[in-house]
Amino acid sequence: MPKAKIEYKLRIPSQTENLEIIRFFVGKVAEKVGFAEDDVGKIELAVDEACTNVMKHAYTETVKDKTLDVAILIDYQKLTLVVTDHGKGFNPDKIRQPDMKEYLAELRVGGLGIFLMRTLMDEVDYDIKPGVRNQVRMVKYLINRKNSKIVN
Amino acid sequence: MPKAKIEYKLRIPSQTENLEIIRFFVGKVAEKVGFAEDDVGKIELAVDEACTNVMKHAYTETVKDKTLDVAILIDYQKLTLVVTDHGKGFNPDKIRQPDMKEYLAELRVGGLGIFLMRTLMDEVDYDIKPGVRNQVRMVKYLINRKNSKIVN
Amino acid sequence: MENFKVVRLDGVNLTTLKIIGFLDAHTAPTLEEAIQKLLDEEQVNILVDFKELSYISSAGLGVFMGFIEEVRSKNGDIKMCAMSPKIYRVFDLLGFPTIYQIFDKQEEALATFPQNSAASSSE
Amino acid sequence: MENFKVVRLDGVNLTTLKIIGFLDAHTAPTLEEAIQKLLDEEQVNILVDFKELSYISSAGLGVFMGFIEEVRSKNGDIKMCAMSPKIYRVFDLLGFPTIYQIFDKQEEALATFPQNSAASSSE
Ligand SMILES: Nc1ncnc2c1ncn2[C@@H]1O[C@H](COP(=O)(O)OP(=O)(O)O)[C@@H](O)[C@H]1O
Ligand SMILES: Nc1ncnc2c1ncn2[C@@H]1O[C@H](COP(=O)(O)OP(=O)(O)O)[C@@H](O)[C@H]1O
Repeated sequence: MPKAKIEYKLRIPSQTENLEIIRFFVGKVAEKVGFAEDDVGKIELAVDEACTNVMKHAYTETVKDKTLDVAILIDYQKLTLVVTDHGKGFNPDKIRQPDMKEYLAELRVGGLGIFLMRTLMDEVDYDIKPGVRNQVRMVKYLINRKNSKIVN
Repeated sequence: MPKAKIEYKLRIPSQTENLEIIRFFVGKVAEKVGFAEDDVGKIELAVDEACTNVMKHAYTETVKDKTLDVAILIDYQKLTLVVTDHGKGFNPDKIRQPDMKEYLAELRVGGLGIFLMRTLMDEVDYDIKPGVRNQVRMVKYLINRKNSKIVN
Repeated sequence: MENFKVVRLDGVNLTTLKIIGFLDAHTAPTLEEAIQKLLDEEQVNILVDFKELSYISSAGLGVFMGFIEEVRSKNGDIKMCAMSPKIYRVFDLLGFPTIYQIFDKQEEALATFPQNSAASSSE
Repeated sequence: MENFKVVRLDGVNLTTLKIIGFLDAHTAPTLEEAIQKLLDEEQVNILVDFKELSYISSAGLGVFMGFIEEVRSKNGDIKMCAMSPKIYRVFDLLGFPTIYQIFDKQEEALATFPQNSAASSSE
């Protein structure tokens, strides 16, 4: 992985009321970096889904310090989003991705977050260390760039 | 100082193009916490002035890693903003605050940032360790609160 | 400050819910309550007007999925109209247009409800 | 994406600069250039319309301070109008209303320039 040139970091309480701030933060950086409006929207939605999962699933009631971190790394050809929590973790290999045809036929509720992340971003992978540090890393390549401000 | 209950942190490149993100971030948190619109505007302007100073004065050309940190601490009765840089520092005691009457009579340019910060916020103090960590800490008390969401 | 709002417009045999702002995991409960209230009143002909919605996440989509079976089992429907291209794209990505009727314009949608012609309008 | 813009409206013996968006250390150079260009053209009767400005920091205030002496030495002036209460408060905090003429409405401001009555308008 090439060395990241620019880095942005946000540490914020793991509460759904903060989703708006997180989206704005990530959206503005993506915009600045030269992603087209379309891709900015996808990146915003992907980070929302990742953070919503932390807010809904990562922390048990008893955990006191419920925070989450969003880092954005920019290098010449891509934006990397890293969302980190310190909660209980999970096994991403055990999460069955929905077969959308079945899903829609059965009018199921929920279970779309990770599927959306994988659909919206070019790469998505998890690195889980329960109770220590759980991370999802998502990459979007800067093709069809509106303007190439990434050179720095 | 009472223990901070909630903490938000942003690490961002020291570039003026990031002022908008910083203001939005700080403004949204201040709003959420229950400050009236008026005070939200003051807090946004104070953080802008502090960060603009970092962007204009903190780093010499040769420094590679030009970042700045904005932390927001919320406790029961106040919001504390801490803006940190790792640049060359300065002696805040040597900065003469403008006599606004003289200032206006002479139509001077610049030199209003720190004065504004002191006018807008309830407390402003600097902690300077050149090349290591320079901080300005600004406090706004939550009186005339619109709604008291701060209890947590 | 208020980042999401539901405006309810009662028509003859139909209720339009205008949803405004950002629909995410934080604001989804507001929409959920509004739809639940309609069901409690046995109003099952529901048009959701997306004209002023600027964002939706899967938490927002989940709200519709959570009610659609019940609404249809009562011979009603949840239909949708006036989505921005950005919002429509999210629906489309997940294949939702195969399960919901989505109309460009509010008037077209209104005409498809039974016993109804002009229910909302004043826009 | 574009967070600041200057729209120039040339009148009879006066130019109005409508400033739009956020005026901070990042965007101040755009305004600086616009005013410098007026001076290069020897247009020194300048009205700045703040109606669509939503934010100003000391870097923005500094732009006006940087030009006012030169403009006045050439018998011109920089006047201002249509500030939101939020923006006016910042000017007021620093005592700037004692050095700049600030008007509520654009028309009032226009009337105070020499040899000028209706310069802009279409708003
Ligand atoms: N950060 C996380 N911490 C703990 N569990 C998680 C996390 N992210 C995802 N999960 C698990 O993965 C499952 C699938 O997530 P997702 O596809 O977003 O659907 P949903 O959140 O609607 O269940 C969740 O139900 C949860 O069990
Ligand atoms: N973070 C900082 N690093 C280095 N110098 C600073 C910093 N903040 C303020 N200063 C110094 O304090 C001075 C006064 O700042 P200020 O009142 O904001 O006015 P201005 O920035 O217009 O000079 C600056 O000119 C600069 O020398």
